[in-house]
Amino acid sequence: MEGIGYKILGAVLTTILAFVVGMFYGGFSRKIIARIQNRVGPPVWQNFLDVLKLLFKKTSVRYGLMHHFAPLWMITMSITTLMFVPVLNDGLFFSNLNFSGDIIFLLYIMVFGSLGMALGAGSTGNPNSAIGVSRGLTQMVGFEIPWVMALVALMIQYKTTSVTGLMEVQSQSGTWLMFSSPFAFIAALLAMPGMFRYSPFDIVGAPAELASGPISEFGGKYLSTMMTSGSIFAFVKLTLYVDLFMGGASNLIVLVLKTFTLYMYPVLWGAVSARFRTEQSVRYFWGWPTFFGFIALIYAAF
Amino acid sequence: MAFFDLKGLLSPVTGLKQFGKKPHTIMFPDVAEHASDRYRGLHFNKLEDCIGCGNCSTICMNEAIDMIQIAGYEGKKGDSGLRPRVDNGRCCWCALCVEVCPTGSLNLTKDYIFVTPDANDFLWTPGIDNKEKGEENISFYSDKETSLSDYSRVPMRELDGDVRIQSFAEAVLGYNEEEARKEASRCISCGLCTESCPDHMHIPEYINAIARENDEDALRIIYDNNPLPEMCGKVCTRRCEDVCAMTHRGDAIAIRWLKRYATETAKNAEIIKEIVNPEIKEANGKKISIIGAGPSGLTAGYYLALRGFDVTIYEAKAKAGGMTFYGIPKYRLPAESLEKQVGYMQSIGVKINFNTRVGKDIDFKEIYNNSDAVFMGVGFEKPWTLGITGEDLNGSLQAVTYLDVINGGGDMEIGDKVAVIGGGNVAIDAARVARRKGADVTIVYRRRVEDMPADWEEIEGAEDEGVHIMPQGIPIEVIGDKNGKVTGLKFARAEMIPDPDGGRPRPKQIEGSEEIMEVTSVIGAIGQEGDYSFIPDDMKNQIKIERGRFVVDENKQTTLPKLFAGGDSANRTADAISAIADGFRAVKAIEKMLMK
Amino acid sequence: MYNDKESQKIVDIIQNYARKHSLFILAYGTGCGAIEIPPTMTSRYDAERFGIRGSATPRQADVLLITGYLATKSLKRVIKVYEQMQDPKYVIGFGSCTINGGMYWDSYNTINVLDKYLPVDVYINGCMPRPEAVIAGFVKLQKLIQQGKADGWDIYKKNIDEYKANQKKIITNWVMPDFNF
Amino acid sequence: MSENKLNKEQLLLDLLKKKFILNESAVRRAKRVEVKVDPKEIIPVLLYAKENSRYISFAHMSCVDWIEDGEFEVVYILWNPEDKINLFVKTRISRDNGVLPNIDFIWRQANTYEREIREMFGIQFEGLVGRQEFILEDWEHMPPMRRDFDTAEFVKKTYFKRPGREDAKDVREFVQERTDEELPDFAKKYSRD
Amino acid sequence: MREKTTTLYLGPQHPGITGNMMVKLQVQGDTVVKAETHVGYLHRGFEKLMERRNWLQSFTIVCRICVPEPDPNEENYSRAVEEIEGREVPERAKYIRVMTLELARIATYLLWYGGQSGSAGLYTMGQWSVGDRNYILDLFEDLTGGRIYHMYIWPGGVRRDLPKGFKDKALRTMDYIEKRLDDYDKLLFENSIFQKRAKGVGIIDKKKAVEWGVVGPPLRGCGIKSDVRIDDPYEVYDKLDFEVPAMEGGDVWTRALIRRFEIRQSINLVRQALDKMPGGEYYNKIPNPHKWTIPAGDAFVKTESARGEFGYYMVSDGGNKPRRVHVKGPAYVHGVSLLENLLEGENIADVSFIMNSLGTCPPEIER
Repeated sequence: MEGIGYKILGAVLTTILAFVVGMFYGGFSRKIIARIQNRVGPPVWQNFLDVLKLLFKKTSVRYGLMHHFAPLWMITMSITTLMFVPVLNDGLFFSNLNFSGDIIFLLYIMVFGSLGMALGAGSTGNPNSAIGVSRGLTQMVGFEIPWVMALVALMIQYKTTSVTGLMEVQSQSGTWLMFSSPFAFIAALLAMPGMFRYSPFDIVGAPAELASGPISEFGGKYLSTMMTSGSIFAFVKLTLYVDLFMGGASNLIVLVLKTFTLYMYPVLWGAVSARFRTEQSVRYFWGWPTFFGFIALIYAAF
Repeated sequence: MAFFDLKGLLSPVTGLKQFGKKPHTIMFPDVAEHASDRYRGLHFNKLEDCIGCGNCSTICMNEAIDMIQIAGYEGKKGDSGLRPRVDNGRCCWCALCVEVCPTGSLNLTKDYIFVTPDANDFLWTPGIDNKEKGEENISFYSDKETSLSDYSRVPMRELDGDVRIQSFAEAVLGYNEEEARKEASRCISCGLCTESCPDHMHIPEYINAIARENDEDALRIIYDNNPLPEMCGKVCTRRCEDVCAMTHRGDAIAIRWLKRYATETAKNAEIIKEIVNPEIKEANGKKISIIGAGPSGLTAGYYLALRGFDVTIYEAKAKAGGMTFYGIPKYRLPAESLEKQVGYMQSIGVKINFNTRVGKDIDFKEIYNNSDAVFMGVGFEKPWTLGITGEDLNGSLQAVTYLDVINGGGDMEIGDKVAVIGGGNVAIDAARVARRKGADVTIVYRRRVEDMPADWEEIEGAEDEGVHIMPQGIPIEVIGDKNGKVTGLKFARAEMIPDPDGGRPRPKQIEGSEEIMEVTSVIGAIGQEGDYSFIPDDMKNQIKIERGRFVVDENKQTTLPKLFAGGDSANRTADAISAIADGFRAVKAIEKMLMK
Repeated sequence: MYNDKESQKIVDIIQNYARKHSLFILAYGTGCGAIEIPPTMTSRYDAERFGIRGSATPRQADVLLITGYLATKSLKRVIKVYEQMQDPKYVIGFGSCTINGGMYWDSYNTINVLDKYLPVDVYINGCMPRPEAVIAGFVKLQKLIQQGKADGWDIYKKNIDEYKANQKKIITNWVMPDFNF
Repeated sequence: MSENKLNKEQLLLDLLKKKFILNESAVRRAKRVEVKVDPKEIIPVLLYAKENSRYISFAHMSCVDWIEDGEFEVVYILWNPEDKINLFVKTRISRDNGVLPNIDFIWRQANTYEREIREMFGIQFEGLVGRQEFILEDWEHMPPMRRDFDTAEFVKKTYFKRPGREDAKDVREFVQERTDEELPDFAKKYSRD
Repeated sequence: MREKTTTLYLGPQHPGITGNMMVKLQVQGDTVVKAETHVGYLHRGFEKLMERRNWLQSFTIVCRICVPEPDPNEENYSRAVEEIEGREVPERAKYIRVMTLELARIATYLLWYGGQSGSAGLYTMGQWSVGDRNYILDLFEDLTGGRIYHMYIWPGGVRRDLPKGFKDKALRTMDYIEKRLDDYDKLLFENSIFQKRAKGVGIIDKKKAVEWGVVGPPLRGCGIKSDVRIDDPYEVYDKLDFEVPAMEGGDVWTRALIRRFEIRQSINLVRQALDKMPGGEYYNKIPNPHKWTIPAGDAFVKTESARGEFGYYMVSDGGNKPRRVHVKGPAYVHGVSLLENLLEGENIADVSFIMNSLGTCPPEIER
């Protein structure tokens, strides 16, 4: 009994942590981009205010069940994903629900949120959303390939299919996987901006073409939920990268340092690069990242 | 495309170094708003300088500026008393209103933040609603140089001084068409001048007509309330020009010369009649008598005739025009000009009995009893004397008498050295006439030159012609020889003492400064008064006369209901245009009285 | 939960605080004023300091900027966009044109008085209002939101008949639904 | 000196004169030649100018409403980038039922101009394709650029005006009231507006 | 096999549209098969309004025709009036006008940097360049009293003389902008992704350019050396030293390169104009605006704006109001039929990219 209560408390705390950290990361990134753009930028807690405000907004649009369901789906998927990603190396509190084989599960579930969004967006009937969804799915196919290849390479190399397994490998050997299997890391790293949908891979919701793309018709609570889910998911992705390639984190400070450093990479690259068209981004992902994925696979196999 | 474009990947990344730079963001509203020294922000109006001409309101294509009445600004001559109110729901900050403001009272300031949830707040009055810090914030203004108003008058061509004194030819040549159009186009048509014109002529309209190249309409507008416009165009005292909006920064519009231009386009009485083509009402059988064919009498006669009255004017002299004929020298107002205008009046049915002196040739009572109304425009004929010793000497004469003789075609011996005493237009006229007769003329005036009541143009003209002006000279005695002929003028120098009541400074004789000027004639020109001996005594009792003038109400009606009076003998301003105004007003009153 | 006034007040304060500091403006340049929006949003004036950011679709936007005159053809779209926005929503009128017609007061194709067709919360005067004035307008709007006075959206609903009558006077060919909320 | 300078211009004019019936023609100033032709001559003149005289650039096309004459004047302005000369081809058609030939097969962008002129003046172009509505929407009144369309009157009828400005005074009238000046009616057109 | 066609309305409320207009797209997948431009959302009837306003009042309204770059309108209006009336302009005023026009060109190009890169998703560029554009606007404010609507160039000259210290400030600003342009180059022009986006997109070939009447940078981007400043020099452009770039290519990238060259050239021209500016009068005063009439006649004047040739056809009937002022902006030829033609077969992602590169600005299409 106590164990389960402990777990539930841990899960709640993890979610809150992910939410807060994710939100602050968003705020910091806005601030940093603002500085690069020669301006002051919003306060770092701006994202909280945005979410809070959107929560208070009234909603008067109805597009049917999927429209309601999509944001909920997304946040559920984000939290679920979070549950399977160990936040700290060996903290009981934040290890949550991981099991052997969870990498494969994660690969699967991480796409799931996007699918939910796709369904929701499709139900709104807005052509912008529809085009955005099709772009998003195309692009996903793009970055999933090197990403999956990188993970498969890891799994083959270290003969484990669980995140904790890989973390153990790192803590035992004392080297981070980014050094011990560099090609997989490079492939995953090159695919990462696509996952975050920052420039140059922001064609999905490119305002200059598609208004906001899939989320065009989502406002108020929906958008608020989506933003919450987005920041949790960002935290999840960063933590996963840290877990997989950077040896995880033994405490929260190290975690924040590592994830934030990692986070700066898509943010900064996004600040100074233009946007790829869909086919260009797919071509990009199937170029160098996939090449490194192959190398990683070969490296792992032999 | 390069296989791997490293430069293309890394070059943009150098942009990240901007992170280390301080943002150039202006932290408004933590720091105050910025505006340049020439910024076109909200309006500010210096209410005291504003004359309410409404030019800003007119130039505004958005109709953003209303002229409204504001408590505390009642309006006076040359100030309508209205002030601009801006509707910022219309304003486009083009600042044309500033560029055309003739006084420079309207400006734009550096303030530009005007945010409110209530749209009705945008109706506001500059100078009142931003009284506190409006003036120090003025940023966009228009000075004389940048202003779109044209402040310099088209110069009037004149004969040179030494040519002028050869003859009595008209000294001022008048505008030609091009000059007139140019001058007329300076006018901003505010119409403030009409208020100070005693006759309230339609000045902006006729100037506009001239500017639009329609001289006939201009003449028609002028004849609407002035039947002697050519005379006015030449010799009017033109108070309109004193209050012209342009005077605040430059020369007034030459309203007088423009009127002159418009009237001179009609060469003779027939043409005037053809152009003006007035509507003459059917005869109504009422009989009006007018005493004196001066400006007021002629005006009354003309407009009464147009209104269908049977009008007879009794004139003591041989020519019509009164003082304007006999008092004003011919180089200012040629006889033909007046004859043309009088001829036109006669052609529409005004009867003038010349050489008929009321009281002598015809009895006043007879006229009074036979008429439905009588208008007296008898003027001031009797000159004031200087009141100094030696005035009765041979060679000491009065300017009015002198001018009367000369204008009547006669001549008078004045010798070759003349002193004219006085500083009014009559004095200058007499001096310039004497100059034309070959005399060396000196004007002796008690006060300074700038105190002279005469027109500055006249004074300048006199100086050009070689008339000497001796200001601050008080005549003491006319000195004669044993034959009773004038040989000199004894006068003293004066110093100016400020008036304790705030009036203009008064001259005070300096003891022991007496001098004697050798002259052959002394012409006094210090004023005239009326001669009402033609009125029988029993009637005179019923007519109220104060300080030598008939007392009249605003309808120019004397204390006798049937008797009206105007001109010099009824108003204190004593100039031609006031006389015309009196005549015009009397006409309206007579019509009202008789045509009930 | 607790339906007493005190807790409602606290909710209101939090709610208004969040609304005040997070204003998503709809990227819709309806008139010349749109030219001063980029400088306002970019580095020199940086409106994002106030939590103001652009939003691409009306569904997510809080503030509709009517940046100047509205041609009748635009009016139709603006009304549609306004009605697509979610409550609470605010309208800021830019420049003289929205107040009383501005310099296009006699144009056959522009409306003159905006608040006959849409409720306006704040007017910013200028032609065009410069970025400082725009920011001042936003600050004013924030103040109104905090005081709970920026209730144009509510007024619009209450007086919907009047607004619709005015709108239909201009838009003769009314092909959209009367209102969609 | 200017005689020599206008050589090219005169040359063009002579060429056109030889070839077509010109109602009126002149070299207005340097770089500017003007010809007036009948509507039916428009296409031949323009084609000739484009094909034979290298007036390859279509600079502008405009329409002026001469309501006094009951006519529209349509101006085609061509530009020769080699000689640097503007050729104005003007033609006049009746205001009531004037029809002009469509020239967008000569210059493609003329299509835009013609659509605008069709909408704003109500001139029909033979064979012009493109949506009837170009700028206006649901316009049921007279084409607005015609001189007899009174936009101020239309605005008064259609749109609102913010109240509160009724107390405005006209300076001239205000002073007139104060002085009892009576302005005759015929003079009022000279009052400032 | 025919793919399903979707109708996509780009605008009028759309962040990617330059200004307030609408492009109705028929798309198959991401490809545009048919485009139709709808304008009129900004129609104010300027030309009608000018018939109701006198010659001076009309001057204040013309700058509103093109919001990003109002000065060529003022220049055109003034020059048309001067041509009909025969009014002389003082030499100094001509130099000031040229300087103003070139400053406006710089400001417009800086805005274009923002628009072009913004439509390619590179927002930092826009933040920089639009932010830096304010320094040019500050100059305008010092010079004219207005940031956006200057209402400065008017018939007979310019409205005010240069303020004290303007020359120094202008030169300092020019130095600053020039330095910043190097940063822009690194971020935008050397950016491989931007190059990938821009190259081979929205191609106009030489023949098409002539046939459709393309003007300005897009025309020069097709390899045709054409610039009103050289072809039909106005003001004092014939006394200044500059060259017209022309590059083969005709795609978005070439147009961008042309603009990149021209903004530097404009900086140079501003320096030249400031340097060579003579003293003396700056304004040949017009008469009282209420009574200002202009003899009957007509004129067609052209000015090279940042986006191409701006033409004014003006007719006077001898009265105090213009009979007709017909404005033709560069977007008039670019933004309607050419755009429709150009968008066919392009990717949706490139629609606003191409619009920006053509400099489409709806207010001057419908006015």
